Amino acid sequence: MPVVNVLTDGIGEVNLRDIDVYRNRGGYAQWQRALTELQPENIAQMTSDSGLRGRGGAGFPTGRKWSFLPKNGRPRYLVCNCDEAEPGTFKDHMLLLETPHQVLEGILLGAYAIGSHHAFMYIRGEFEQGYRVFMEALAQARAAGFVGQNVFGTDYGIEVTVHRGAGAYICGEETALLNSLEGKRGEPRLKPPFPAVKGLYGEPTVVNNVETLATLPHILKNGPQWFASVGPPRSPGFKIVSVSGHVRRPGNYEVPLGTPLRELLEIAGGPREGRTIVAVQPGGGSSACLFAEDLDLPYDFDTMAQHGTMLGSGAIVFFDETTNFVEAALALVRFFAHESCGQCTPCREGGHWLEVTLNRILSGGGLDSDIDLLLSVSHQLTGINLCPLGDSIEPFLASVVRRFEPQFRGYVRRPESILVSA
Amino acid sequence: MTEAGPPQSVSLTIDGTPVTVPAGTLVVEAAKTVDTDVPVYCYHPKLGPAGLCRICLVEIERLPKLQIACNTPVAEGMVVHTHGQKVEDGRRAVMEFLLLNHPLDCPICDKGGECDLQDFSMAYGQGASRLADAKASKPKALDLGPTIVLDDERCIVCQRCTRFDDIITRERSLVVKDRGQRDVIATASGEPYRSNFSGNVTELCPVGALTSKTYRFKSRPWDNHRTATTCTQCSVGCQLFVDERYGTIARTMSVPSDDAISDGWLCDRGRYNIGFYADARRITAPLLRRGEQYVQIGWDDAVEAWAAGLRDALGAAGPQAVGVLGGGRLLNEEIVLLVALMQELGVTNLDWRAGRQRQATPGRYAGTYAELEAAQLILAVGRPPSQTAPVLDLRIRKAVSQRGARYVTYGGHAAGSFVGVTPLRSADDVENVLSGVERVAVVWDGIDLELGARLASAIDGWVARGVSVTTYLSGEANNARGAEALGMVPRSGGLPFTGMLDAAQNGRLRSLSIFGANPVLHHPLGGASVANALERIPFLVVSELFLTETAQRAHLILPARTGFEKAGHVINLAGDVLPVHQAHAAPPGTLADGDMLVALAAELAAEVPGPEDVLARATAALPAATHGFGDAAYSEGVTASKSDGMAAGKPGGGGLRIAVGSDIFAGGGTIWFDETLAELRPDPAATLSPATAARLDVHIGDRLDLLSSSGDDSLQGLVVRIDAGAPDDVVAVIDGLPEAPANSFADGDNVVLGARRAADALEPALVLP
Amino acid sequence: MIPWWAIALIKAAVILFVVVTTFAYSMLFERKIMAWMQLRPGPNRVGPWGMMQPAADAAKMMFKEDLTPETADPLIYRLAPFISLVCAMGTFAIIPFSESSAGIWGMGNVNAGILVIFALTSIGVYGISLAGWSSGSKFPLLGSVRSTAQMISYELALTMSVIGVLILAGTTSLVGIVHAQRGLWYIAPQLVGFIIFIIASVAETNRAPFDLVEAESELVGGFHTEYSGLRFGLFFIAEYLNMITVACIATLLFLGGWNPLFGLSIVPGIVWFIVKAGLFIFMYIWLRTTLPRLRYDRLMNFGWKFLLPVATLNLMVTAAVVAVTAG
Amino acid sequence: MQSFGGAVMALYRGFATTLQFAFQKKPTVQYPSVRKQHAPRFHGLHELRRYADGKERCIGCELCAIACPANAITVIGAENAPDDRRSPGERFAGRYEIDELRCIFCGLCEEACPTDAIVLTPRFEMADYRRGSFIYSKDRLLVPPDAGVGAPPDERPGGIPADLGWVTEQKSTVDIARGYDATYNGAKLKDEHKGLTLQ
Repeated sequence: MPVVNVLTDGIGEVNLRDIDVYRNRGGYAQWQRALTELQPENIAQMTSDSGLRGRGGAGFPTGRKWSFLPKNGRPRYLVCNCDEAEPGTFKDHMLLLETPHQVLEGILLGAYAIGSHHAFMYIRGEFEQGYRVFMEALAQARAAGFVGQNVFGTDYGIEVTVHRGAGAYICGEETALLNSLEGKRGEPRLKPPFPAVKGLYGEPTVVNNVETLATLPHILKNGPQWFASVGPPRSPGFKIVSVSGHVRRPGNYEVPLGTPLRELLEIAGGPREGRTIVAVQPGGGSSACLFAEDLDLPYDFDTMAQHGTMLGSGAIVFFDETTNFVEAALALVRFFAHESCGQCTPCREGGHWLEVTLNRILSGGGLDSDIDLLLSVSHQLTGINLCPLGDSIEPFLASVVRRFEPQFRGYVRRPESILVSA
Repeated sequence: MTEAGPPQSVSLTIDGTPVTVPAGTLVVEAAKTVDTDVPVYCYHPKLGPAGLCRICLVEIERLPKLQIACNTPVAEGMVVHTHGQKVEDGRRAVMEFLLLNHPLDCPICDKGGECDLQDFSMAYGQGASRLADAKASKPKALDLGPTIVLDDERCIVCQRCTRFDDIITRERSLVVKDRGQRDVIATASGEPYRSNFSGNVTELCPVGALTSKTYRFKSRPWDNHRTATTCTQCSVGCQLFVDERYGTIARTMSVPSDDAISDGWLCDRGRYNIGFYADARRITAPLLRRGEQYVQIGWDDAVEAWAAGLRDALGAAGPQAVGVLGGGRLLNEEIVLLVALMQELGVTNLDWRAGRQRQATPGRYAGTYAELEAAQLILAVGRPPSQTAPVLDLRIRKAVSQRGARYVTYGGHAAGSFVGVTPLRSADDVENVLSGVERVAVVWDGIDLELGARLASAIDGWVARGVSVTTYLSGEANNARGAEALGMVPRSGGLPFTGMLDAAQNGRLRSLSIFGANPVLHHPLGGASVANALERIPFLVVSELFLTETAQRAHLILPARTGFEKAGHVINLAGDVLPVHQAHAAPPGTLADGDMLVALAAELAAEVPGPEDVLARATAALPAATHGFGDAAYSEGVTASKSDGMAAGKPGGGGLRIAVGSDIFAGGGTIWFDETLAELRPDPAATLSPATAARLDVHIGDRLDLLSSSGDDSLQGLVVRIDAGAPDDVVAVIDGLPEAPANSFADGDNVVLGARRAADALEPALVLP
Repeated sequence: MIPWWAIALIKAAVILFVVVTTFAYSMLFERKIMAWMQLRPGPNRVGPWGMMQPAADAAKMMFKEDLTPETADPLIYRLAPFISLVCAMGTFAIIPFSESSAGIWGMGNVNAGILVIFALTSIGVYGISLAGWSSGSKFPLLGSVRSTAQMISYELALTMSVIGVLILAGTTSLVGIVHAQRGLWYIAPQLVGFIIFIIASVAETNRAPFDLVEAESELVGGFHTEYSGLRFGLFFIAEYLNMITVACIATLLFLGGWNPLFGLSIVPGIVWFIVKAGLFIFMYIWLRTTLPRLRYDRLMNFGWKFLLPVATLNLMVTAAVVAVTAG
Repeated sequence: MQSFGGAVMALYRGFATTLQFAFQKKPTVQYPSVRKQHAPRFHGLHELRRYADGKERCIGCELCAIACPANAITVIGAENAPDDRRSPGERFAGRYEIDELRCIFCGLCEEACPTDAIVLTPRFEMADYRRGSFIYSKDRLLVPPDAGVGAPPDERPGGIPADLGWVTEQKSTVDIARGYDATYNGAKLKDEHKGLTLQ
């Protein structure tokens, strides 16, 4: 069994919310070591060497992301993105609830690495309990002197501000998150300028995922080579995958990257009795489906990308043959249409259009032309949006429409096309 | 754009044409230099890119995806294609999405005919919709505020309106509410959208979602006859288009290319105060007083009576017994004629100062609008430019919000600018904020000459220190600077208007001709005493549009023409000579003041300059000024304001001092006789700071009376408003309201509270938010 | 005993009545014929077949306003229509309509009748010339100048063509000429003269295609541009009377006057006369509907360079033949 | 110069032609005692139509006015009052006037109209003694309230107008070849030999 316990070490066994428990297991040691022994550049270098790629969805190498910050002496900020809202993903919430100190230590290390004295923790509005847990943890760390001025007697000071979102999926997008942090409407910003150049309050900013930051203490502790040696060379390390769907034991499992999907299915207990898996969505709601023949692919960033999908946030949803993919498609499209901020045209109008079309198909009003319409509309709204939300609709929809077209055709009752030739 | 480095140029290729533009230029702007068409909705040169509509997609070689031209800066060697299959496909897709839920009601849409969406859908639209379901249903004909109606179905969420309200006016009341397909333009507070610049959003709106109430369904763009002219409502001199149809002014529009003066914006007064010319109360025939009544007479008789009255006065008591007051409504040409005719008659009692403003020429440091925008520190003294010169205030807001300038005020008035303002209370404070500043712009209201004189000497000191200072004078009358420059001032021993009133009181003034001025409502001596003096004049002639408070005292009323109905020139507060063009036909029976004067000169057999001569004098460049603010030459012996006195120290015994401010919709005249503005006209109000209100125990909506400390004058029925930005112990009232004329009060006067009525005691309809 | 002058007056009244009626119906006749040739029914609303149209037109003419231009010479302007009309009417005093009218009633039996007619028509041109000149505006003046030139040009050819007949008949009395045609109408020996007479007479009466005096498309209305109401009506009457006069003369000189055709002497001579003159008028109308107006220079060329030489030649040949046969 | 014989022949042909015409049947119709039948799409006097529910079809869009090559049409729009809705849109024609003296009866207004509101009837007898009476305003152009045809576009509750695209779609269903039924004041005109009379 390739399940490992790095980030998840101790979860379910001890109360990691207690700072003492966490410290006794080696917690905050790396923080202390970083401040007392290491320069920020060392940590950045170690992160680069480890090959850590962002765990939030895009998989961008964290070290490189940090390197984009301009060296202009302006204040810079680290923002921890805990607005986990991708359908099928529930790993950050678990980390927040179970190991808040590990997350906090990651934030502190990240902030130190980029030379920031102010870190922000953006917690999704629905994570009420997670927010309380984290605030408690922060209070404990502050009391212990890990957060504040002159930490560990050095002249380094750091503040951590916790901000709660209001439940918009789009605020998981880094620029929308920054807008939300600033008290504005949670809409993605126009890029360029990128947050690394002009982010929160107009200053250079890095936004990192909870899991990414929580990995930092382990890289420091075990060295970058330890991390880099796990998994494929270009996607090294461990990943918490959130397995759900038609499996017997859905849940978060921490595995090395590169584990085949079929093995992940087995870890989650395999398909239900007498059923077979026909499709799998490997990277959250925004990713295209893989199908039964792809189950032996190794689960890593590059392989997924090569097969037209993505690893994303590590949320794997298995579908067996009982799935109604029309309803599944509607569920996801409705989600994206509902969560569209409404700023840019293709996402706002296209999502709504797909939603009403799928609704009509499901309610028996489908037209022969609707199948093509779904593919055409979803394709033409992709690639021309301000932020990735609009581009997230097509992958799943198009992949299941193409693969399970008979299911969609089965709903079409009225064959005639209403298209009027122009 | 803070570092003004050497402008580097970048060479790129657009549609095969090599182009060289300054570095940092956006592709959409660079594309304008070649003959190509990049459609835009959300992008606006003054608002910058937003990247929302996605219609401006272009293909840039070596980039996999289509890029939006509005947010892509040019780069060296970039190869851009604004046409081609990929681009057309992308735009067609965006167009389909834009039109998906957009109603096809172009035939009844006010934007139809000048609508970007309509135009581009001809180019990129598909002709038929693939949407098989009903279009989304959204609110229509939503009343957004007193001036604007929203049709949300037509909205394409380009957010130009909200960004205008954010970036340009800084008022930030318009926002997008809800999200996704359900989003709707609304005010953040839920209150009606009130702004002095609200009309601009209808022009910015690329579709017909935001429309002006005054123009709704009045006309179609192709019906309008457009005249470019200069706005004559205030002294900024914004260029504007007047759209006329069937003899009525359908609307006014800003001139987008007018970067030098209006920056492409108009205030709501300039835009919406267009109903007065057709008001039923307009005077359209000369009126001669017969006892208590007026009789309509013809122009021949009117000119004859006028000439006879002047001759009688000249014959009986000489030129000293004749006076002329030429208000700001006059054009340069008319002023030239008036001055020349009076010179011919030997009359020296000339003046333009019918109100509080004493001076109109900013003097030797006079600056341009561009210099104001470039200032690091802007100092407003007296009444705030936001009410006296609204579009000028937009430049102040721009300088503060976009160029990092600092805005300070001196005096007891709230700035009303929606940008960070530092109110200063003493001359020392002013000197303190000046440290380290290189470029200063000073805006003065021209009222308190003594304050102006001290300001002038301070400015001289700053200039001596090497500070670059530009000065501006934003007053009440629109062509005051023209009047002053062209000699509409007391000549060689002649009396200023206040002196004329004095002479009238003593029976020494036999004849007074008033052109386009209403001193009864505006002169700081107070309505009662001005009216009293005017009534003692044996022969009072008033050229007016309406039967104003002053005209009601006249023996002969001459029906004049509005600024839309005559042609000539004006000089704005920055000293630009601007043309005024006739935009529509005047009602029969009226005459432009200039034509009246020509007729009068002919009747009097007096020699006046010919048309070429008049034009040459009216358009001549302004002579270089040598004086500064508060020059003694402008003194009239009237103290119209003690704003400086109010700025420092504590009020006297009553504990309350008055600040007489202005409002862009106050001032009587064209506003008072324009029913389309009924909802925009301010009520007589008393604005207090929260602390003062608490001390006096008055509440929002209460009505109260104010008495002058002598008890002679009063202002009655003022609605109490509370403004956190107002200074303590000051009650701010609005000048120029015919219901409660405040012209007998001066800034800084001590006042006491008279009777007060609680809000509850009033009819609910009278209580305003 | 009825005094001679009363008889003369009665005769004049009868003739005038007949002439004016003839004018009226020849006008209706023209309108009808022209309409038919233009595929129209013509006037048919006033009375049966439009028979009352002339009366309606007359009433209209009488009640229309009579305008005199400011620049006109008032006396001559007013006088001119009368000159035209009187001359046109005067000719009817000399025209014998039949044996009886010439004999019993003593009408038209004047021994030098043809000369009187030419004299009267020549005076008639003064009416047109003076009308044009006195109107005081450019188009009428041009019309009158044209009229004068045209009259002089074609009068010559006209007279020449008539002299041939006079030589043959040996008399200038119209009754005599008719009597001389009892055997052979002069149209046979004088065919060339007849054709010249037709052409020249059309020009003399200013009718299409020689109506350059009026020429609506160039001169608005020529000499009568400024005339209106009854005065215009007088010109109108004069023009038609001239046409009838010419038709009568042609009948008398070339078509044997009231002499019957095919020996049908049962039919009264006056009927023959009217039929022949009517045919001639029809020819006039036919000409008008068929031929376009000539250019002025061509009109003059034709008159001087073709018509006059041919007429002279015709005269000389006739004279020679008469001299030879008589000798 | 043509030959003499040619000239005579030319004269003969000319005179023969005119003479021949004199005896042909005349095509003239004895109007008004005899009336000829119009072509089905004859362009005569205009009328403004209504929907079956009595609402005016005209939405005051002025497209007819801009389409008019003779500038004969004047339209000034106005906004429907909530309690007095004249047309199915927000807008209706506050003033609608056609100067029939200027009109050249080309029918472009009819084609430009997005709602089939303005149509040209075969009526052409408009003679009058006063010029002013040729300016037809809404009181004379509108058919009687009970003479409307066609179902109006849907209106949402509260009088919010429906999408006018629906109406435009209907427009394309009109049979261009057959054209409109000839009507006068909303009543259908029937074809008779002596002109079109009311059915």
